[in-house]
Amino acid sequence: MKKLTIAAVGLLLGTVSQPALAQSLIAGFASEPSSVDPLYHNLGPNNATRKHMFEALVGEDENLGIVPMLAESWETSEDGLTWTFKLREGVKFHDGGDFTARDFLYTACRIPNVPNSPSSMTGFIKRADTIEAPDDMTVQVTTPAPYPLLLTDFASFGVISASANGHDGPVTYSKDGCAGIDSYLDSSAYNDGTATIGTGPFKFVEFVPGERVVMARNDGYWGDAPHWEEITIRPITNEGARVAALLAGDVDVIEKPPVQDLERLQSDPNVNIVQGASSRVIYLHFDHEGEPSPMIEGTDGKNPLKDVRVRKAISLAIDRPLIVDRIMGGLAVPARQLVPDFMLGVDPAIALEEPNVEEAKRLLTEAGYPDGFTLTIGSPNDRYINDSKIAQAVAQMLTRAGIKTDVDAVTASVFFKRRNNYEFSLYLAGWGSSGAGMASPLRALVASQNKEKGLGGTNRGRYSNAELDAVIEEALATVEPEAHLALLQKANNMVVDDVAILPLHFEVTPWALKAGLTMTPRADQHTVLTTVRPAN
Amino acid sequence: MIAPVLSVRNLVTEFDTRAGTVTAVDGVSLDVGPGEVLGIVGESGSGKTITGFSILGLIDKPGRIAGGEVLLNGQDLRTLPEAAMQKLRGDRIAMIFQDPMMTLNPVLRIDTQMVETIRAHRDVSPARARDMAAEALGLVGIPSPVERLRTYPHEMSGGMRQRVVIAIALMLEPDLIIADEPTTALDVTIQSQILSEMQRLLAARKTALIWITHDLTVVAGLAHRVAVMYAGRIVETGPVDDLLDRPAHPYTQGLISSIPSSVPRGERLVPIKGMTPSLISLPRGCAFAPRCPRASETCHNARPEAEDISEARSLRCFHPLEMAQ
Amino acid sequence: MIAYLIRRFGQALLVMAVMATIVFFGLYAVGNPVDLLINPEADLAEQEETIRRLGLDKPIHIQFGYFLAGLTQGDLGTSFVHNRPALELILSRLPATLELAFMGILIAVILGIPLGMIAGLKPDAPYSRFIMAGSVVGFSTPNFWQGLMLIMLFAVFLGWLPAGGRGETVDVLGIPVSFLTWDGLSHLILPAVNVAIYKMSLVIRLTRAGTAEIVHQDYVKYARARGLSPRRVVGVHVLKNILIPVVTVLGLETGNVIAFAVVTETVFAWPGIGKLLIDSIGLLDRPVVVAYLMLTVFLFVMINLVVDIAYSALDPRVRVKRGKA
Amino acid sequence: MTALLSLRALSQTYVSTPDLAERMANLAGAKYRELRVRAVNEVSFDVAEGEVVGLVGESGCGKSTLGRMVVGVETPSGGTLAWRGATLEEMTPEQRRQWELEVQMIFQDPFASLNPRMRVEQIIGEAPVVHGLIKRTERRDYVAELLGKVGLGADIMSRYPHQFSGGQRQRIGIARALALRPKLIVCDEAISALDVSIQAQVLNLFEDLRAEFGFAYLFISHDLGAVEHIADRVAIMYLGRLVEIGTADEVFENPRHPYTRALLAEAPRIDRRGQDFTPIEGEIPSPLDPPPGCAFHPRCARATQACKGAMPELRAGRDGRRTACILEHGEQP
Amino acid sequence: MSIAADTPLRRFAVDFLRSPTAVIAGLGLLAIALAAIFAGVIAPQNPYDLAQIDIFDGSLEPGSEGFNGFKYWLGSDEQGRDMLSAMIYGLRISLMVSFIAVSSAVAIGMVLGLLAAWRGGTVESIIMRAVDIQLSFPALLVALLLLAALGKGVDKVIIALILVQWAYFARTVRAAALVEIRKDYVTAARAAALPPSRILFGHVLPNVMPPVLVIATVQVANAISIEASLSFLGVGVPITQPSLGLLIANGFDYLLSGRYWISFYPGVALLVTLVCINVVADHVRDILNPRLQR
Repeated sequence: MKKLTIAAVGLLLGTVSQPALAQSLIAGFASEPSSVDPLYHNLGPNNATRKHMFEALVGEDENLGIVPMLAESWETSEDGLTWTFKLREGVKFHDGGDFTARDFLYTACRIPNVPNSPSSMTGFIKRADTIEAPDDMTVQVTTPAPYPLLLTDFASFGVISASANGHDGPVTYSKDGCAGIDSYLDSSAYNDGTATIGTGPFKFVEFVPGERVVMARNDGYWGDAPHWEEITIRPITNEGARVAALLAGDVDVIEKPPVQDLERLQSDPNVNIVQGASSRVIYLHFDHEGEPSPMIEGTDGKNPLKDVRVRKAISLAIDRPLIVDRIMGGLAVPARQLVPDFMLGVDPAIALEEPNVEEAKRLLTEAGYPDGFTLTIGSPNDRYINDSKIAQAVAQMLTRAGIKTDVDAVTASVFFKRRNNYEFSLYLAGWGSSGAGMASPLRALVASQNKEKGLGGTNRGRYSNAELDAVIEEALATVEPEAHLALLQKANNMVVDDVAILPLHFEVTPWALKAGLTMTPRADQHTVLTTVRPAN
Repeated sequence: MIAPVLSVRNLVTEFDTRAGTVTAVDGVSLDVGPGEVLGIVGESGSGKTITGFSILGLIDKPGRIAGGEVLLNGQDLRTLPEAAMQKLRGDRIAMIFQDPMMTLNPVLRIDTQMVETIRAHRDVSPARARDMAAEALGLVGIPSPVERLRTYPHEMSGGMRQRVVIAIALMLEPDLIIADEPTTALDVTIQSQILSEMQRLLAARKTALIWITHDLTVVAGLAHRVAVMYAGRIVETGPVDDLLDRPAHPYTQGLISSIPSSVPRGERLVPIKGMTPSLISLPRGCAFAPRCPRASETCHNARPEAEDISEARSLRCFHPLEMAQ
Repeated sequence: MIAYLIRRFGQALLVMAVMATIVFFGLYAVGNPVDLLINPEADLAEQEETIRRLGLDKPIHIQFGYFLAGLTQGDLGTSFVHNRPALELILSRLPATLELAFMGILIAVILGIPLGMIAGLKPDAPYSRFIMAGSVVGFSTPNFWQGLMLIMLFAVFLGWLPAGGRGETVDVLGIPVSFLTWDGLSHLILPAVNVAIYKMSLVIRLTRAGTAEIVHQDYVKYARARGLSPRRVVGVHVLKNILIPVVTVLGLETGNVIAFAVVTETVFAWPGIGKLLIDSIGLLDRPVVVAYLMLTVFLFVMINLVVDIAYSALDPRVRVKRGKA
Repeated sequence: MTALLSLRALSQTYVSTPDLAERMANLAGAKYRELRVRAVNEVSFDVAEGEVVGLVGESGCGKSTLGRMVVGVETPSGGTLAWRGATLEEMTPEQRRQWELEVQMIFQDPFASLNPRMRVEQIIGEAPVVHGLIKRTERRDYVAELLGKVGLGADIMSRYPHQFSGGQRQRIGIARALALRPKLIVCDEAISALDVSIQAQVLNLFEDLRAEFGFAYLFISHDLGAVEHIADRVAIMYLGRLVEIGTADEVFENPRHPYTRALLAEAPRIDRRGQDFTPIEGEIPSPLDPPPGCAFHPRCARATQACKGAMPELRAGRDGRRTACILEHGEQP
Repeated sequence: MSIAADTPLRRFAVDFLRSPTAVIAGLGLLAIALAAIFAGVIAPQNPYDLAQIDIFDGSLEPGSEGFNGFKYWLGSDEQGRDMLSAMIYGLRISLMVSFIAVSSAVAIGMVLGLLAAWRGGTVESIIMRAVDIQLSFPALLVALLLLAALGKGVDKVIIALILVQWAYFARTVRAAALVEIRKDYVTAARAAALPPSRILFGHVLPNVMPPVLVIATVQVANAISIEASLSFLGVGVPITQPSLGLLIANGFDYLLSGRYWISFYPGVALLVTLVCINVVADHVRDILNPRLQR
């Protein structure tokens, strides 16, 4: 143990004594941020890029647990309606300005008002009734009802500098628009760097769309100084090209190397693979409403998927470990619940199912389909890791159980359009849960569609179970952690028992780095280069 | 007798085709003296054009000159290396092609094509070469030659183009000009103009001219001597008046009597029967035998050799027509 | 010439109008971009809010009306995804694509024309057959497969050149170019070769066919008959005529390269407009797609114009038809 | 008796008007204008049954266009064309069909005039079957008979055109024309692409067929010798107009129009040796931009000021011959 | 007169057989076409029948035996599809798509091209403007947009290919027909007062066909290539009925992983097919080009 420490110290000294070596890092991203404006577009690559330059009030660790960030501590009132955040002292923006509560308020003001935002952050602040700053270092938030997911929401957007956005006076936040602020900067002001002023470990240098985002070390960072003097993010959308770029030495780290290459990359001495479980679940969603259902034939117009026995049969017919092994190259974790084990709301008592084709056939016969029926699975072919291949494997397995299955795999744009028009009887999609844990998929995927309550937004199988809805709504209004957890588990059990939705597996996110480098994988699949460092 | 400018002896040119070797020019011998105009007359496929190209050494694969001599002022061109031949072409021997539309390079201006020819053979400045070119154009009766130099071939009429080609041929004062059907594509009135220019210029320069044509009537008015070709061979040669008035070879006779103006109006023409043979499958004996009214057994089995039948005439025939005198 | 320009631009406007309309409505039919843009966790209210903000809640013909209104002011719309004017977005990517296209064409021409001429002049030589076999293969294999093989060979196995991306750029007249630095050039070579292989095969085939045909033209034989050196005959008389079809086809191909760069840019992660288009189609970013198409048509027309001008510089015969007044 | 064919002021004018773009360019100051080519300009003459009319002129004079109008391949833009006394406008469908079938054509290029993808039997026999002159079952015999008439064996019926020489092809083309039992055959340079020795054969064939069937020929040619040989009457065209027409004897022996004279003087003949060519000067003007007055005046040695002024009319002189030259007319009493 | 040459077809055959390269390519093409047509008989497995393939046999190397004894001569893909069978079936899809597309495009282009050449005037202007518009746009882009709008499917790929190719044929046919219509044999047919439809389809069409056929052959190769590119870009045929292009694109993911066979063999098959077609087309073009004949 002592030896190891010495080695570590030696390495540290070595790094310090040779600052010129390997101080810049180039990363190959699978997709490009549409802007470096942290509030413009709630999109994976944007949020990942944002994390280098802009920090949120509270942070999420690699397993999406909530940790202090710009707020050092926080507390909830007795009734669960008021949250008080104590801000960190001495935090400075890249332009040297002090970070105060005013900046958070300004951020909240701009969120609903980002010009032309294709997908805004509004959802993360709309539960807050008021946001106030009793003093420079305190933020106080009230909600109309108890809301346990506020921290997760506040972890989801970066705080921008009011001054850098051209606002110098005090800020008063109001839901209906902040008094005294007439206009907000367009995201182009961020793309050219004028307003790209955050508190994060890296400062903005340049953004060339389609080519690169370059950032430099923020020497005045309040936390641990980052290892790299300069980092560059290059979008390389093609998987093969991304791997090739790493092998050719053009980049130091790539995200999402194709799973089929991992075996070879792992045996390559010049490459180091890091992988981590993610919160993204790949699931099949049933058509719970259509009668007849659009892509089912041979049932005389009946929708067999409304019968829980058929749904159970389908679940039993699918050999999840085999898919993980053959299609995902081992890079996935078979799933029966909607979030992985390390997240909030999982019931450890629910075990993985043993595939059983005989039992599946029996259930089908019992449900009145001894000869099965014909079914087509809808799937995107460029959205999730091996999405259409998984769908094909499922089709193969269902065919063996007696349900003749075909696959209709199309490009994501077409797929989502058709899915949203309810054109599929059974479709494959993915869901990446936020730090909220089980609450995230529950309210989006299986709660009945309800625009007013903001529920069932992605429930395109139109599953509707009033009993379940009640439990979910209660959970979402329970701030007390244990009670919140119990309710989540209860809802979770109901979903599993009714086979409301059919989780297949959780993606495991791989990263490939140059030998000698390592990084911390994150469950939200974001590539945060701050965590890349020399391995020892 | 004055030494001939060009003397061809037993020239043989062959082509390799799918069906075997074809002898396009078969033992051709001819002489042209200075200032003399020799008309080579023959129908399509008779080998008259190939003879012209063979003299210049411009036979491309799959053809080759298989034998014979081509003596220009006594020097055998067939023994010359290609580089020397190249110097000679366009300088000592010039050629005029049949179709003035196709002869000049369509994408190059007249001056480019004239100047490059001069500078390929004479060490003169481009400006001097241009002057020479303009002078040559004036000589062949092209109005405002200096402006004409700047035009492209397609901007001229067919007659004008042929004049340009003639100017290029005459420009370097060659010993010999080979003209291959140069007026066939032209209208009668234009043909007449060109023929008149040629007569005028040649007489002044003592240049020898070989005029290749299918049209006996043109030869009648222009040539001093005539050689009649049939299936790759010269079947009869002689001075123009003598030969046309008293043809000895049945083929020559047939050609003459095929011309509508050769008989009075209302009288029937006496054509040659049958059709021109294919070079691929020539008869064993005299190539004309199958069409010949006078052919005998001998004609079908043996090839007649060229014989001098008088001081100025030679003939390949076993059964020549009686010549009055 | 003026009428010609008017005709050309009239046609361009027509194509642009037709294309823009079809694509505008076509992409509307494909799907709702909001489904892709919005974070899946957003609830229904938020989705509707975004739809409203992007103006997608209005009936399609009203949206089209806005688009047309914008068009009259030179506004092609704003990207849904990037929140930048679509035209500006495309123009920022255009230099990379143009650089790639022109580098590719340059390689194709510099290598293709000589190789094609060699193969055309000596069609039966072993090296000619080798060139032609190579061009058939280059012509036959799909672009993406070639790109892949290039990466495998030169970037992965040999490690000589980078596998993708654009290297260092230098601003020339405000336009970033990459061929001026070694880093930039090394990134450019593979994708440019990828673009070039197909074009080069095409150029070789065209040149060979042209050469084989042109060497049999009368004017080439005539040039030889004038005693011009083989170098001049091939280098001027043949080459200039070959350039006519080659320039025509290459002009069309330049447009195609810009379009086909989609594939090359995908394989090599080259940050050009092709990749932008694929991404934009994927994300249904309609303003960008429509603007891209309109710009491409415009580019096509401009390229065709340049080609036509080059064409008439090469082929004077074309000028007559155009110049009629 | 009525002439078989009679042409009155027959004209063919090709007009190309500026298109939209060119008209727009004109607004911007360009000068695109209407282009007008008067390929055939008010030509009038008759062809009687059994008569051979030779039509002579240099390239571009409009003689082929005239021929194409006579067979109905082109529609005249002016004047009248009458067949057996009925003009195109007056013709009943039956008369029209009669005209279409009774006028046939023989072409210059024996290579392009036969469809390379048809057998001889079909080339010759298609039209008579389509028009119901014979039954499909009779085709073989009919074609065999026609082949015999043009001096070819019936055994070639199943061959394709590429297997024949130029002379043989021309005979097949003649048989094709015969198949519709025509009354008038338009021969457009029908012998000029043939070898000299074959030309004579074909000329003889024309005469034999005429003797057998009583055809009339419109014999279009630039070859004065052939026309002199075969024609009863001769018409000379220059730049779209008829300049002289008369019997062959008259025209060849005593040409009146200066152009006719020049043509005759300059045509090479076998009996003219060592000829000193004295050509007329200049080239044929562009039909797009014909000279004012008599189109021939720029090249005419005898031209006067008056020639530039007005287009001379084709007027009958003595002995029924017509000449378009004011000098000729002036000489007359 | 050439020897033993009787009909134009026979003459063509004689000329064709003179080139060993072309004969080999022609035979190769024939073999490929037969394999594609009789895929159901030849292929050891029906790769479209999900009950026949087993994910247990996924990603096997060439020559491996599956767990029920099936021999995978060219290996299997990740779904356990026999690559050899998939290739044969993929070839069938590729050839079928391109053949149907090109023959439809030929039919459409031919009718419109003949119409334009014969009628002239406004009809010609309208048709040729449409052709210009179509041709002023790169084929791949048109197909890409169209497929983005229509979605996937063999039928849709065919529609896209027809759309990008008809104009090409219309232009070629019109140009060739204009040349033919000016020829004397057409004038003779008109002088003989044959009905226009008979002249157009009986006389002009057969003479316009040779250049069209050459282009059609090249366009078949082109269509295969475009289809492959479209599939590579993810908008081609559906994944459960992979064409050669889709197989390559699918294998592209595995190329760097050492499982080369998933992409390599379909790539070779595609290459061989396209080279054969192009070699045959080249040779046919040379035979039909009168200017190259000696």
